[in-house]
Order: sequence, then structure tokens, then C-alpha cells
Amino acid sequence: MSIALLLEQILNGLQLGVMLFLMAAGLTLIFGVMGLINLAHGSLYMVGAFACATVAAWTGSFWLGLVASLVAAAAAGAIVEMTVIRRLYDRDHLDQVLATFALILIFSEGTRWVFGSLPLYLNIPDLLRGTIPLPGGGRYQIYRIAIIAVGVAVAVGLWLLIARTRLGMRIRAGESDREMIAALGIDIRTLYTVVFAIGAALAGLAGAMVGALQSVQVGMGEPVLILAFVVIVIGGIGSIKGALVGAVLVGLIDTMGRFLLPRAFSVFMDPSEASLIGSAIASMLIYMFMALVLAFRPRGLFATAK
Amino acid sequence: MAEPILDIRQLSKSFGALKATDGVDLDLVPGEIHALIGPNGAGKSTLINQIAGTLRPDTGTIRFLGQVINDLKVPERARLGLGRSFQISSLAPEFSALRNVMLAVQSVQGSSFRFFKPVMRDASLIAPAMEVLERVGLAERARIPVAELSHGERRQLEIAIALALGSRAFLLDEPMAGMGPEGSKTLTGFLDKLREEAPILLVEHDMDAVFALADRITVLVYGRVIASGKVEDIRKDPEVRKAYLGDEQ
Amino acid sequence: MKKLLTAGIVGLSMSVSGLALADDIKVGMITTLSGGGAGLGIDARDGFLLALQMAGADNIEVVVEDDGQRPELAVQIADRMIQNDQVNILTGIIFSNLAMAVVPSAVQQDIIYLSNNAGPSALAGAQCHENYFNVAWQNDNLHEAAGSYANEAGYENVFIMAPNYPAGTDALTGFKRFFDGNVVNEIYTQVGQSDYANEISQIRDSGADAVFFFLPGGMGISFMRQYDQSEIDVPVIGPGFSFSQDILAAVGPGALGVINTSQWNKDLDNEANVAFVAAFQEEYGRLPSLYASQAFDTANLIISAAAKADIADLEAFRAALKEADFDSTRGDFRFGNNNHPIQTIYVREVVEEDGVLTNRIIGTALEDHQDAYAADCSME
Amino acid sequence: MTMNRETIVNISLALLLLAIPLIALQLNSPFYVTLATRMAILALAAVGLNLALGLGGMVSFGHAAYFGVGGYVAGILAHHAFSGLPLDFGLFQVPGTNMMPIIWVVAILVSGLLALFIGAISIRTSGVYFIMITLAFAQMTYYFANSWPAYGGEDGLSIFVRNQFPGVNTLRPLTYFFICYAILLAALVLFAAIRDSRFGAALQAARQNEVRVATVGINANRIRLAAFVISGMITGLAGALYADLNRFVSPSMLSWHMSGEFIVLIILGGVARLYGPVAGAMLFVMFEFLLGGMTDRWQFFLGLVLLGVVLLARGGLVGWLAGRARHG
Repeated sequence: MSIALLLEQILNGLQLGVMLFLMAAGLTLIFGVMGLINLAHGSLYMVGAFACATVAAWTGSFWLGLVASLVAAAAAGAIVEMTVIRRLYDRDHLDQVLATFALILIFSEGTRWVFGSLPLYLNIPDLLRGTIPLPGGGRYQIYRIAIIAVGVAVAVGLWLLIARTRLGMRIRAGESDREMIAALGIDIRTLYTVVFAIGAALAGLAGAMVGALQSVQVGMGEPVLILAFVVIVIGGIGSIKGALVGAVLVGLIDTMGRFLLPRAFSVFMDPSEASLIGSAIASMLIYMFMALVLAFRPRGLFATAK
Repeated sequence: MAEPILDIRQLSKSFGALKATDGVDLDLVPGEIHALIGPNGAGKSTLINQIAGTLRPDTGTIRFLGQVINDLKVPERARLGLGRSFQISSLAPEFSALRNVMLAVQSVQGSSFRFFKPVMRDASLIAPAMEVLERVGLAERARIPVAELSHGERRQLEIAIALALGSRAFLLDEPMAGMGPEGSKTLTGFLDKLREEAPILLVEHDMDAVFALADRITVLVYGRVIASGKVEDIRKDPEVRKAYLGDEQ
Repeated sequence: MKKLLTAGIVGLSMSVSGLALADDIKVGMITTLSGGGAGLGIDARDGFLLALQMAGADNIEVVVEDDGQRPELAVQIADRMIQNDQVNILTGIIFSNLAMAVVPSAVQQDIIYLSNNAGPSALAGAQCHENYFNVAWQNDNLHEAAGSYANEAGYENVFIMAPNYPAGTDALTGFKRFFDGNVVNEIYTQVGQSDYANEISQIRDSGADAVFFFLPGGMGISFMRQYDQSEIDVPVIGPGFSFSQDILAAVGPGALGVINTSQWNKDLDNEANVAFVAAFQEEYGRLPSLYASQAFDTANLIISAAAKADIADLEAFRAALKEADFDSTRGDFRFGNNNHPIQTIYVREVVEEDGVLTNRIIGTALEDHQDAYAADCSME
Repeated sequence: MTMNRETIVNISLALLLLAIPLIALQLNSPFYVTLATRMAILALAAVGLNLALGLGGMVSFGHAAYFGVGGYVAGILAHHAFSGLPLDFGLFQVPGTNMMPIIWVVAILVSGLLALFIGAISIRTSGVYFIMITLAFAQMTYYFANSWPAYGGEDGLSIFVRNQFPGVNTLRPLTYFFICYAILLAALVLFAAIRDSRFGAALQAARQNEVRVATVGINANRIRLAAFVISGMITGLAGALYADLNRFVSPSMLSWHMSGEFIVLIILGGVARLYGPVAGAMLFVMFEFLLGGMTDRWQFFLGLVLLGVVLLARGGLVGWLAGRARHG
């Protein structure tokens, strides 16, 4: 194994982590501020990807597609918040799980209705095509580096938003005490809609960016959603910092597990067996990690005080 | 003085820089009502929570019936006979009054892992529970769900549960709170008799009730005991008047 | 009474069409029409129905249902078709795991199962069954051919990769069975995986002189697109279904020049195939895929057997099927002892014709090839 | 005991479920027998979940794990009985079997052990954490089954001939329905007994007010864990029956959609109601069959119905028919 390969794999892990962070940040923000568990977050990821693919196909521009993904996901989020989610804040988690599970069914079947069952494909914009050399002789795809950069930018942006702006102040107030911010005269309904739309837009952005790497199809959000839940449970539900740390940890552990476990097993096993068993264990690795974290810290790494 | 049932020595608890309990000494002897008073934020609830076991003290000892109980958890302390009622009513709201008390009876019998016999046809649970409800005057309301009981009735029910647990001492956290004058009067009369069953550590804001009921009073300010003694002594204590009763003269 | 009546009508239609000899045959087609594998099922359905239409076989009634690529759904549909619709023949399943769920219990209930795609090794060897015929292939066939081609092309170090599930292990085992060189790395990916950055990094680092992969459906498309973007110049070999007509457009220009193995291609020069390709294009306005050709053959096999025997006489009907007396789009076609095909497998290359990506035959990988499991089957 | 409204609703539901296959045979459409069997098995799985979720307030989003493990027990034992090779645990060997009663006992034990392991870690948490952790553990079993090469991995495992029950022919759809129906009734009796018992009292009290339970001296977590294990066992048994119904097991029995469906069944029928799961399973399977027959988009409408139930019609079908629940 060369240094170049190790470096590439670390970048792969980071890229996966960053993508998970975009999903997890919205989930954890929505939970932190509104106390809502939203299973339909993966559907917003899918909405973003479909919007990007459709607009990019119409206009020929990936960038317009990217803008469309943000707008479409934020709009879908706001509409869902105003029609359904709003009625769930005072309900118990069971109702929230069920109602948002119902939303998944509606979103998935609805999308299939409109776009059909066949996957759509989205091309990487010309500007970001190709690879760049890495130290040690490897190469890395520019587009994936761009995804990492976007993730870092979003992390910094979210931090600035929450730490430095009036909206952020309200979000922080909402996290600690809903009644207090009502007392401050903040229109809490609008605040909730805005927070939900921000979370949705981040999910949509992730969906669009990943759509260009993979494919755009119904159900694409579900595996990512479950990983994002693992991320926020590890990080501590409600904590953006926890989401970032959790996402990067999950991304790296998953990538490294798949890469290294088969090699490790091949030391004392037939390579074919080692590859099979190694990849089997690698697919469960992050869940084992989560169980380990929770065994020692039942509220995650960066539990909020609540 | 008789041997204390509950004996607290040098109990301290801090939350960061805040000393919520600061070297508190307190005891409870058979047959008495010992009132714990103090202004808001004096650390009364923190102290009760440490005695009941929901909070762990930093230092000091809590001795109950001669045994140090610092390391025991809430259910274990309850089984030893430390009965507690809450500042905010804490009952199973969907259950009737009777079933709430039956739960306590069942715990005393040490038998929650029984899967088949229906409780509502189990005389060994219903009879003792009804007896206790009668003693607190709730027998007629036994089948009413807690959610439909009045505030005062819930207080009575909490005490009934503590009685059913066979408690050797009661920790009552503001039992009069939110009660009308009529309810307070009934409850005062009830507590007056209750002390014969087991001594009571009473946290209460209603000074009329405190002075009417208490044998001894301990005054807590900023986590410290500033005075402790017979009712008359406390009434006269200048420091108490200054710090707590708001006597500026 | 109802049965008698139907027989009477069939008797009438027989004299008209000259095809039907006996009872109507009811075929249940369970195939994947939604989800990631929908393209395969749609082609299979279209190819099957086209054959019936071309033959004017109105004594064969077909019920089509979508399995959504979910095994438990396929089982439910099979139960319903057997119990309620009283079908005689089942066919259509694309994916091996669904076939493994449906086939063993269906054939036990005296239903004939004709596979137009899935050919899991379990059903070719010890668990072969007289009611089960595979008209497509045994799953390993194309991979074995790819291994044989890799020898011929002079590759010494090959990186091989497949999803971690039985068809995946079968694929790599099949490749290795015929490949004589050195396997530099053998990787099992997750089923349904959509990002292959991890594996591509390992390919870049491996120093292999070719990559052999088996990633069916959307997985293969994602891999090829990402592989193309990563600008690695190691050539790729795959089984024909990773480069079949239905997915080439989605893979895009990255597929150009890729070598793949298949028992069929649209340019195979035999009468049945020329007619099939023309009719398919006419009817559906697109080029037929491998899956369409296999289903087309399956339907023609049923028609040929129905002309010889009555479905009510199961034994005679099975014998008629085994003769495989139909004109296959593949040219020569016969069944081995385990009711799996013995057939020639070709080497194809992806080329561009009139702006459309498609395949061209450039050679033969294995002549009259029979699968490796036939010996384990106790049938004659 | 006088019959209250809920008892009447319950008896009607039980009779209705029994009537479906009998009428189906009269109409010569045996597939409806299979459909009714599916209802009974899904109801059984949901009865298991209802114990944890309805009585104990533990919103497990991972009950597919026990369902699937029960299914795999049936599949694996039957596989070894068929092949004649024993299961090899290294130190000792266990022969396979195709006798349902043995399979059921093993399924109950294995899923109970899994529930004990998962529960012991999960019950330390509450609220959303509990939901997420149970989900994640179920995903772990899903990926395990999916990628472990023995026993078919993602392809699943076929049971070539349905397992046997002494004295009857399980291959007849109606016979198998009766077996499943009898087990469902037994589980309902067990559920009712537990609900009314001391254990049930403590469990329900722990859901309503954890602090209260501790203050009367009962360790709520131990009660919960026991309930969680029993719950997993019942759902595991349902999984074994489901495997024999389909004569097939695959990782999709372990998928999170399955866990979601169990919750849906309970909510549709009525949370914590004795016959809630039965009503829910009957509605769900009917809905799937009827709407699925009419349109491929049936899940879209299922979503709308669910949303309506959650937002407007809380209490589910049993709640609607029988009014609010009563506790003595």
C-alpha cells in the first residue's frame, strides 16, 4: 500500500463525511430547535437531486441546476413544514416518526409518478472535470475536492450564521427555551419555517452534488438518511459541532474499513475469503462504532445540556 | 430526644461555582414534623433530591434508620421506607387512584415480575390499597383516573402512595402548593395525624401551615442552615427575621 | 363445464391459426418493471410479447406483474398466479435472488419455470429440476468467457470486482476458473453501492493491466461513469449485461471501446435474429437488448413445445421443451442435461454507430460452452 | 364479566379474520387464504411490538431485526434439515430440523437473546435516541445478513418445502392459516394477561411517569428490558411463521421499511389496544391488496391515509370503533 493510496482514501473518507454532514446538519438543527425527528429529510435530498438533473437537462447548465436544487428543496421543505410538520411539534416522537414516514411514501411515489422509474444521470460541469495530482504519485478527482470544499464552506457558514447573526441568536434562543423566544416577541412560526427550509436546502444541495457522481433516482435518499441518523446519534442530537465530528468520523471509518479490513484479513486467510468477510464486517463497522460510543456516552459525543 | 430516623451530616453539593447545599446538618426524629423553610433558590429542593436519591451529594453522609444510604438508588431508598411526594404532582395519569396505590403495594410485596394474575382481581393488592385510600379520605374517588382528580386529591393520593409503601419517614415537597384554603385546612388536619405514623420532613411556603404543624423548623438560605430549633425560637430569631421573614426593623 | 367450453373455443381457433393443438397455456410473467432494474424487465416483457405477437400465438395467455425487485413481493405474486390465476408456466424473473425465492417452490408445485435471465449456480447443479429450464445462461457463463478472453488478450495482472452476494461470488469464481494470469486484487463491494471512489483508488494503485468487473444494473452505470471521470487508463472487461443496449446510453462515452462477452448481439447473422431485431425496432422504436433477445427466445421455446405437446401432459410437454426445437436468435441452441443452454459466447466491443452507442462482435470467446455445474446435476 | 364495546369489537375482528379464508375457499379463490395468513402473521409481529411500544412506550424502530432473525432461524434450520449437514459451531454441532415447534422455540430464544443485547444498550437512552439506536441496530443485522456469504446473503434462503407440524399437513394453505391464527390468539391472550398483571402495571406506569415508578421502589429499566425481550420474542416467532408462509427468507425481512410497517400497523389499529395490531394488519394487507390491484401508486395513497390517521384520527381503528381506552 502506497502513501498515495492512503491519501486518496483519506480524501474519499472526507468527501463521504462532508456529504453526510450536509444531511446531518439539517437534521440536527431541526431537532435542536423544534424537537422534531424528520424521517423525510432523505426525500428532500432526492428533491434536490431531481431538481438539479431536470434543470440541468433543460438549460444545459449544471450551475443553474445547483441553484434549482437549493430553491426546490427549500421550497419543498417550507411547504411541508407549513402543511404537515407544524402540526407535529407538540406531538410525541411516535407521531412524528409515523407522519414523516408517510411523507417518505408520498414523496417517493409522487416522484416516481412524475419522473418514472428509470434513473436520471447528471453530468459533472466541465469546469470541475478531470483530476489533479496528489503528492506520492496519486491523482484525485477535482469534483470530489470541490464537494469537500463546499462542505467546509457550509460548516463555516453555519457557524457564522448561528454565532453571529440575529437569526442565529433566535435559533440559539429557540434551542434553549421556546417560551422565552415567544416572550422576546419573535414570530416563532416563521422562525421554524425558515430553519426547516435551511435544513431542507442543505439536504437538497447534498443530493444535487452527489447526483452528478452517482445517479438520480427514487429512494436515493434513504441509505444516506440512515447514515445521517447514525452521524447525529454519535455526535449528539441537536449539536452542529457533533454532526460535523460525527460525519467525518463515520466517513473515515466507513471508507477505511472497506479498504483496510479485507487487506487485514488476507494476512491469515485466503484472499478471496478475506475479501468477502472483510467487506461483510466493513458494512457493519459504523453501527458497531455507534454502539460503542453509546455504551459509554448514551447521549452522544457532544450532547446538548437538555 | 429519641434516636433520629433520618440523620444528615455535613451535606454539600455544588453546581459549578454555585454551592446549592453547603454543610447542612439535619435530623428527623419519630413523631415530629420538621419543617424546612427558606426563600426561593435556597436549595430546599436540591436537598430533598439528595435525600431521596435523585441527586448525589459531593460530600457528607445521609443516614436512614442507622444505615448510610449515600450509595443507594431511588428505588432502593424507597424500599427502605423513605416516602416522597413531589413539588409537581407525579403520578401515573392514566391510572385510577386505586391503581396508583396498588403499584406501591405491589412494590412493597416485591413482586413486579408476575406476568399472569390480573391485578384487578388480586385481593392482596386491592385490599391494602383501599385501606390506605380510606385513611387519606379518597376511598370514594378510588376508581377515578388521576387525570380527573383535583389538585388537592392528587396530593392526598401522593401521601397515600407513601403510606402504602410503609414509609418510615416522609419527604413532602410543598404539599399545600396550589391548594385552596379549604383544601389546605383538610390537608393540615391530615398531616397533623400523619406524624404519628412516621415523621415528616416538610418543605412548605405556606407559613400558617408551617407554624400550625411543625415541631421544629430549619431555615435554609443560600444552601446553608442559618437557624434550626423549636418554632418559637425560630419566630424570634433576629437573623431569620432579617434574612427570610423580611422584617426590616 | 367451463373447462370444456374453453377447450371447444381453442379447438375452433386451432383450425384458424393452425398453431394450437390443445389446452390454452397460461403464462405468468413476474418481472422487474420499477426501481433500478426496471430497464431489464421492460425489455424482457417487450421481447416476450413481441414473439407471441409475431407467431400469432393466441392460445398462450400472459399475465404480467411487477416484482419491484423485491423477493418477498415476487413470492406473493407467484403464490397468487399459481393459486388464483392457475398459470401453467412462470417466467420473467430478472434477478437471481428473486429466482431463488420463487423457483424452488414453484417447480415443486408442478409449475414449469422458464428462466429468461437469472441462472444461479444452485439451480444448475445439485438442485436442478425437471420443471426448470434456463433459456438464457448459467450465471457464470459470460464471466468464464471473459476470463478466457483475458488470457487471449495477454493480460497477466487483472483486478477483479463484484458485489458481495452469491451472483457476485459466482462471477469472480467463473472468471478465475478460466483466467490463467495473476489476480492482483479481488474486491467485493456492497450490493446497491452507488459510490466507487474507494475501489477506483485501489485500482489506480494496483498496477493491474486490466480490470474485470461484474456490477449489474445501476451499480455498473455508476461505476463506469466514475471510472471514466477518474482518468485511469487501465482497460475494462465486463460481462455483456454490463454493456447491454438498455444501459449504454446512461454509461455514456466512457463505455467506448470496452470489451465484453455475450452469447448474443444484434449483428448476429441468422434469420431469426435479423427478423427479431427488425421487428423489435419497428414495434418499440429502440434497439433490442440482450434481455429482449432472451425473453424472445423463451417465448418461442414455449410456442415450439406447445406445437408438439399438450400442457396437461406435463411429461410430454417437458420433453418437447427439452428438444429446444425453435429458431434461436443466437443461432445454435440446445439444452444440456441440467436444462441449461450449451451455446457459443462471443467477444463484443462497444462502438458508436450513427451517434448511438452499441456493440459489435469482434470474436469468439468460448465455443459450444456448457456450464461447470452440469456434472452435479443428476438429470440425464 | 359484561361485554363492553371494545370486547365486542375485538371478537368481531377475530371472527372476521377467521371468516376470510373460509369464505375464500367457498368462492374458490385460495389466494385469499394466503392473504389472511399474512394478516395473522403481521398482526402477531405487531402484537409483539405493541407490548414494547404500546404498553411500555418504547418506540422501537428496529423490530424488523427480531422478525428477520426469527425468519432466518426457520430458514437456516430447514436448510440444514434439507441438506442433512449439521450446523457447525466449532465446539459443537446442531442438526437442522423441519419441525415447526422446535423451530419456533429456537426462533423465540434467538430473537429474545438479540433483544436482550440490543435492549440492554438501548434502554439506557430515551426519546429520539431510543428510536435511532433501535433503528441502527436493526440496520446492523440487515447488513450482516446482506453481506455474510453463508445462507445466501442478499439473495436470501429458500425453504423448499414448508416445515412440518406433527399430525397436520402444513402444505394446505388453510391448515397453515389455522396454525398462524391459533398462535396469534395465544399471543393476544398472553398480551392481555401481561397488560393486566403486576408486571404490566409497572410497565404502563413506567411509560406514564418514570419518576413515580422509581419512587415506589420499582426499577423501571429492568421492567422495560424484560418487556422489550418478550416483545422481541413474539415478533421473532412471527418472523419464523412468515418465512414458512413465503418459504423464503431474505435480508428484506430485516429492512427498516419492515420496522416502519410494524409501527404503521399499530397506529392504524390503535396504540396499546389489545386488537390494535389485528385491526391494523387487516387494514394494511387489504389496502395493499386492493389498492395495489388498482394502481401501482398505492404507496402514495397509503402515505396520504397514514398522514390523515396521524394528524386527524388518533386512536386508530379500534379507538374509532370502541372509544377511548380504559384502565381499571
